[in-house]
Amino acid sequence: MATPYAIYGLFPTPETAERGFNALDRAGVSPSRIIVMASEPFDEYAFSKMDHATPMPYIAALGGIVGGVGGFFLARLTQEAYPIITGGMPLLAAWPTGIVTYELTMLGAVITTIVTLLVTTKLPNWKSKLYDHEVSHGKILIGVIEPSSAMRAEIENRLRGAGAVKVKITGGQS
Amino acid sequence: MATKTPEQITEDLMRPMWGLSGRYVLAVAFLAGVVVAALCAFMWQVYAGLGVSGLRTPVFWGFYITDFVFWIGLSHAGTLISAILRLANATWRRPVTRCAEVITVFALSIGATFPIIHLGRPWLAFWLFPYPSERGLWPNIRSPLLWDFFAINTYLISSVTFLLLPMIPDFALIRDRANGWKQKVYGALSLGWTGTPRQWHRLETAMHIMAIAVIPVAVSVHSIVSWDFAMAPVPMWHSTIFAPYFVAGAIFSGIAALILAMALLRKFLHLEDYLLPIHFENLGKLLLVMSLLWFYFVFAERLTAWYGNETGEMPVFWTTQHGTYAGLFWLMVFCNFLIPVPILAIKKFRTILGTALASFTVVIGMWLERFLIIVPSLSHKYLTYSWGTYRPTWVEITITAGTFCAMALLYMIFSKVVPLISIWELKAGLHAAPHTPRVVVEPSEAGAD
Amino acid sequence: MERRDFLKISAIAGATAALEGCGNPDHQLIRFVPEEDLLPGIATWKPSICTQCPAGCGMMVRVMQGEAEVIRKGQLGLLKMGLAKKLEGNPAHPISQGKLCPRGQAGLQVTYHPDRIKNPLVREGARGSGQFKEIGWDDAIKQLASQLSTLHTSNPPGGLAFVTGPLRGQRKTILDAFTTSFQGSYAVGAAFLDDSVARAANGASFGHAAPGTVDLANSNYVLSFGADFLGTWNSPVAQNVGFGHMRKGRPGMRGKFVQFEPRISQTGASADEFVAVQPGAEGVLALAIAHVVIAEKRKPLASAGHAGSLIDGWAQGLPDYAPEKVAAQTGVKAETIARIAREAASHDPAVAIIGDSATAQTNGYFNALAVNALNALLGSVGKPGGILFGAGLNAQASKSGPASLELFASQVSSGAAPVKVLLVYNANPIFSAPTAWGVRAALDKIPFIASFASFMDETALLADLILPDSSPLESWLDDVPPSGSAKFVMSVAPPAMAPLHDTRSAPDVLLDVAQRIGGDLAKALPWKTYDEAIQAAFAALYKEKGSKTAKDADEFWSRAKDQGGWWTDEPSATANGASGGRPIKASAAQFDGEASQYPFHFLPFASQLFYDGSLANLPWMQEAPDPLSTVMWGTWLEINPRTAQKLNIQRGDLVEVSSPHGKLQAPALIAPGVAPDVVAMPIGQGHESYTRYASGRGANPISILAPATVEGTGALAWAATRVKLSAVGRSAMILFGGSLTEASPELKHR
Amino acid sequence: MAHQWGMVIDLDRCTGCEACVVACHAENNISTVGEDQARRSRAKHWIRVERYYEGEFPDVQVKFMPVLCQQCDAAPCEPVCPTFASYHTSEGLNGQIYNRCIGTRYCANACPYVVRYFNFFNPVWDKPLNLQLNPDVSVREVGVMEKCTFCVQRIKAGEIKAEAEKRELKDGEIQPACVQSCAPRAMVFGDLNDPESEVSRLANSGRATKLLAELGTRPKVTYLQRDAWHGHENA
Repeated sequence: MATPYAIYGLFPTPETAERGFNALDRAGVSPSRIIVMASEPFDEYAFSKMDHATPMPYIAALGGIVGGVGGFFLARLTQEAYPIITGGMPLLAAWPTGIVTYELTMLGAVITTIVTLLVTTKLPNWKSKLYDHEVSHGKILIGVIEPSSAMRAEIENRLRGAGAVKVKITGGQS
Repeated sequence: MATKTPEQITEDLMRPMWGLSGRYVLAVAFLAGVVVAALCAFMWQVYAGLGVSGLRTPVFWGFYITDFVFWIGLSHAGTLISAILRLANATWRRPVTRCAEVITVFALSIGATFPIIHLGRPWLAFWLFPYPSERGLWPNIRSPLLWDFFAINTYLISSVTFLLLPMIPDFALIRDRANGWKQKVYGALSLGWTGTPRQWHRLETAMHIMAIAVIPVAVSVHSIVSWDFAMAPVPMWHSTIFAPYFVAGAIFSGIAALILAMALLRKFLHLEDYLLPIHFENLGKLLLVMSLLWFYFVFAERLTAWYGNETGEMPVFWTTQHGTYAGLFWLMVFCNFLIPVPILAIKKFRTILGTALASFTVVIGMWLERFLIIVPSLSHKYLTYSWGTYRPTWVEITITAGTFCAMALLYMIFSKVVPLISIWELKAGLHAAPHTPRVVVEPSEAGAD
Repeated sequence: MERRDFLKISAIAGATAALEGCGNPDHQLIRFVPEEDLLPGIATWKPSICTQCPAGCGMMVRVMQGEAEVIRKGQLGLLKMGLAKKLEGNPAHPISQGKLCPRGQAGLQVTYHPDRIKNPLVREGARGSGQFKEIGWDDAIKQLASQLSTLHTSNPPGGLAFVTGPLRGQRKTILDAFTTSFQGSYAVGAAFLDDSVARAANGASFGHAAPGTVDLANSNYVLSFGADFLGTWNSPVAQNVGFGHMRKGRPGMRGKFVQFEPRISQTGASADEFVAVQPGAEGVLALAIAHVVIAEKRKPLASAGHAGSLIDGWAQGLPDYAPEKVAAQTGVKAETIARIAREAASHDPAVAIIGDSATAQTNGYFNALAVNALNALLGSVGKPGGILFGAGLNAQASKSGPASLELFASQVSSGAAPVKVLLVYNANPIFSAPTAWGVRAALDKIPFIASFASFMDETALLADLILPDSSPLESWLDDVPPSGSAKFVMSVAPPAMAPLHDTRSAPDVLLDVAQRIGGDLAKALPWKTYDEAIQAAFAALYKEKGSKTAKDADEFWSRAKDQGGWWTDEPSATANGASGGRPIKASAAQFDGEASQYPFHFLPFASQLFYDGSLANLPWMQEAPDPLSTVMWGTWLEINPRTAQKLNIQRGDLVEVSSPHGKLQAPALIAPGVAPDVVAMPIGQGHESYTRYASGRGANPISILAPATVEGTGALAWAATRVKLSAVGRSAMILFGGSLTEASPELKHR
Repeated sequence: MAHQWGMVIDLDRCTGCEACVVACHAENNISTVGEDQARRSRAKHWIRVERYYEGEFPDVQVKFMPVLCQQCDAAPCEPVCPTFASYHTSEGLNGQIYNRCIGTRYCANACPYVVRYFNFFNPVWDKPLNLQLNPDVSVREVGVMEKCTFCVQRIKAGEIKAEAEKRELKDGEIQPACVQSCAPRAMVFGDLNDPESEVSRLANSGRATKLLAELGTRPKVTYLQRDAWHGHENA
């Protein structure tokens, strides 16, 4: 897909970015349409508060359990696959089975964490998309996707007003 | 450093990645030379047979397993330390974590090769992997070597991802600065990172979970390495203290390696403004604690053996006290305790140079410790008739030297690929602590409408 | 036959030629038509006789089909043939009783040795240069025959001489025929482990000129004076079997074994009581024991009979040998002597054995007589649990007794014996005689030397013509062992396998030569091949003794072949027929070398693995650790710890051992089992030339021995040399066991 | 009931003659490693005769003790092998499957008796010494651990023979090479599950001890301690 139609401003500092964000908010742009991009996490600013909640820890725990169960059965089945002569002792060696189970539990947790991360952040995504190199030079990008042509001018003004050094319009009709 | 703007930071930290100095090329060439020599030595061993090593009856494990334990131990530098510091949210960690995690990944990869290098028939190493084979036989779960396989496996995967995840934003930075093929490569590596709040939040959560997961994994890894020995009824091996003893030793050598690496990076990559005395100071204190802890473990182990006075164990004990291996033993005590403790305990010695020096001796001492755990016991088993001795050959020495050079080489190459200090984390560290919401006054609003 | 073979071979050669180019060199070799049909993988056991030492153990050879590279009619090729795979004792054989010592089992490697002489050789370069040319058997035998027939026509007394190993059975008959026909002589090649002293003494004491058989199995108390009877002395396998039985074979009864010697031998290691005795004082010690027995009236003085009468002062109850009197001389406490005497006298049957160093002193003959007297006093001669002499053996007492190598050498060198042709068979005199005997010089004076050696040893190097003997497993064998069993034993064995190389059995060659020379010699040796000779001997034996099982001589012969020989119980002879001989006074052992200048007794001993050195060429023997020292692939010098400390010698130091007759170097082994004034060294290493495995390895203690002889016999007194030591450097000694010795701090602190 | 093969070694009979050592080499195709390798203590003797000196001259005592794989019931070498190369057979032997061995040498380290020997190089037999090889026993390649098998090839041959003849194995019918060669009959081999067998009888006799019993490896080789001489009083 081509870059989406969007208007955005590039702000030099988090403070100005914050203003721009609030301005759009006040202009009644629905938060879901507002986009923010920065080269560092500005946890303490309102504009980066969005999308905070995530069930990732629980998913990871679930993955751990899955891995553990897998580990246990791997250990168990491999021992039953070649039943050695244990001289009356149980065929399944408890401690080693425990160790394998443990290691695979942790592995499961780790892997699910990564997968969840990639899935929830829609990474990897190499397709061309809304982005501006200025971001990685310290600018903070605040903008709106698919603004109604009515709002367009106002958004532009508000972004400028908030202190955007540059306002750009990408993709779509212009 | 506070004087630096985010932009400068990015520039500084990326600078090492651009351009090659003659010195750098020379160093790489030398290291690569040694590594190649080691590879040849290994090839020769595979071709001629393990007999070209110094191994013999009854000392069936020597340099190779020493190196194995040493490198696995070293790998505890990074992931464990950085994970602990992350959880503790120690702000001074920010410049340290990545060089630490890099050590982990490389040391672990190097260490993991030794169980294969030391095999009598290395071309069959894959028989250790649990897969449904044409031989209708799965590996023996009872063997500590299998536990090693699983533990190292898990540890390697987690620490590699632990290293890679926080790199993604930095890859994005590089992508936007580089051009040509580099842009393409880093574009790919950055997975199309844009830096939306969602991405930042997920990344941080993921890192948090990883940090929690990786600590017990690291502990388990070195416990299991210690069980390779403790599970065998060999004098002075068959001991319950081994697991914590090894883990402590691992962290000990890990921190030492980290300090050493940082000191070198600081010098050669001119990171004086980022790796500050305070970092060495703090890590130095940590090293001091570990040194004392290490000595405590050695003392406890020796005391129990001496007091127990078992006929089987005493020959091993005495050979390390004033027998064949006494020289090495006391050298080890020097390197791990007598030298580092004063340096690290006295504040005015706890300089960058001082800590680096202490770390250097510790690294040597810890290698010796592993050697002294393995060889004296094997050469003094229960039946005095079959006592033996052990001398390494050029093959083992070359391969061992090769791995040290490989470590340095990988590090140097890596320094050209990735900024060795996490740029975004450093920047994030600049502005005030999180969760203190700011109120931004908006004059323009006042006069609206 | 020739033609058919040829056709087959060429046909197969053609076929394999078609298969060629597969890269496998085997495909370049032609395949011979198998002469025997064997089932692959199925083992057959064939009887044979062990020739690794003179004990004459019967053994079984495990033969299985295999594929060997062999030369047939000068053509190299592959042959499917029966190959010997393992040697074990022959359970039916009275001597080995199903067992075999390490040396015997290594006999396999004689046959398969890579450095065997594979075909006849004639000397090309100067003598000793080692340059030989391969020749065919016909030429080789022609050469020997012509040399001999020219000699035969002129026939000067002593023109022909043999140097051989111990000879028995038909081999002896053949050599005797040669020596009588040529008025020649022969000498024993082995100066070491030569039992002539024991034979002479037993002859004098009991009228049996034989080593005698010790019935350990039924003995209750064993006194051994220096005899390494569990290692190399006499008939070790039989004695080991007996020893085991003495120890634990009889419920509720365990015999005691006391060993008297200056150094704990492998045998001494198994003793219940080891008593250190001064070298050469064994006879005195024996008489001291006898003194106590007599004085305490535990045995009647007279029971010693003639054996006792040979000892001066026996009739008076040996007044000069009271324990107190001899304690100093023997180095044994008086009370120890008395206690042992009482124990021995009160535990019938008790037996005394003497051998090795005790008989290799200048007074060895006296020592032997003394022990014989003690035996007689203890009433153990010819009794179960005592020392036995088979009656049939006297038949084997030689007509022309072998001369000692020393005598031979001196006569040749002085020209007293104008030896023109020397035949060396089963012997390596250069190695096994002291340099001082000048054997080398003597051989140089002999115009023509022919050797039957299988390996290029020091003596074979000097030969003008080498007619390589087939290995024992490839040859017909027979033997009449003089001891090891109370039974009369006559062993026979067909070849266990076909020859690998172009070799021939020496007796066959000699018979062939005899035929070519003709005359009285041909008449005396009417047989075409050696097996005919053996068969003849068995026919004679059948005539003489008859048989319960076999109905005629042929069946007797075939049965004998199948079971490895023929044996029968003999009424074991008691002391008889012995008479004459004047009472002998105790003579102190003489030692060559001034005690002040040469402070140590030098005690060479037969190696458990190399015997007298003739087995040093076998890799199994080289790599097997010596039982006491655990040394492999080398030699060593045993020094008492305190002595070593005094001389500041560490284990592994290279020590120079010098006697008045030469010096050698050997690594020091600090051995707790050797007396402070004695240094001991094993025989076997130190070969200048003896295949890739033995050449140039270690040193040969025999070379520095003094040319002393045992009074009353011509035997070498090999324990009569004194030496001095000096550390000259370090050397690598390979120990299999205890590679950290008691000297290490690890043990100090235990 | 399956056989449990065991051995008894009577140290009162053993004379340290080394016949067992050579017999083992001949039976089991154990290669000689040569002087250089022997110096590096890589000689392979599946059975060795250990020698211990005690005391000072002249009051010296020497003790011989043949040591071979003790075929432990609780063998430390077995669980540590990652590829089941060393494992427990149904007849109680510590089996060693050469083809499975990848040469970790863990088993050899775990073995307290040091009776496992490693092939540091490929074995060589200077031609024609190779003709002495026993076709019933496989030759081990470089990088493989090897050890005493109680001459399993002889055990199997004996069992097959007995089965073919439709009869029970007789006690003492099967003899490993070392036992066969032992002249003083210090070694006895047999079935420990058969209470009547000589080996069972001796293994339960008064002088019976196990080597390093305190390690709890439960060896199937029993040593009968050297006995003392008790004469009778009137001495």
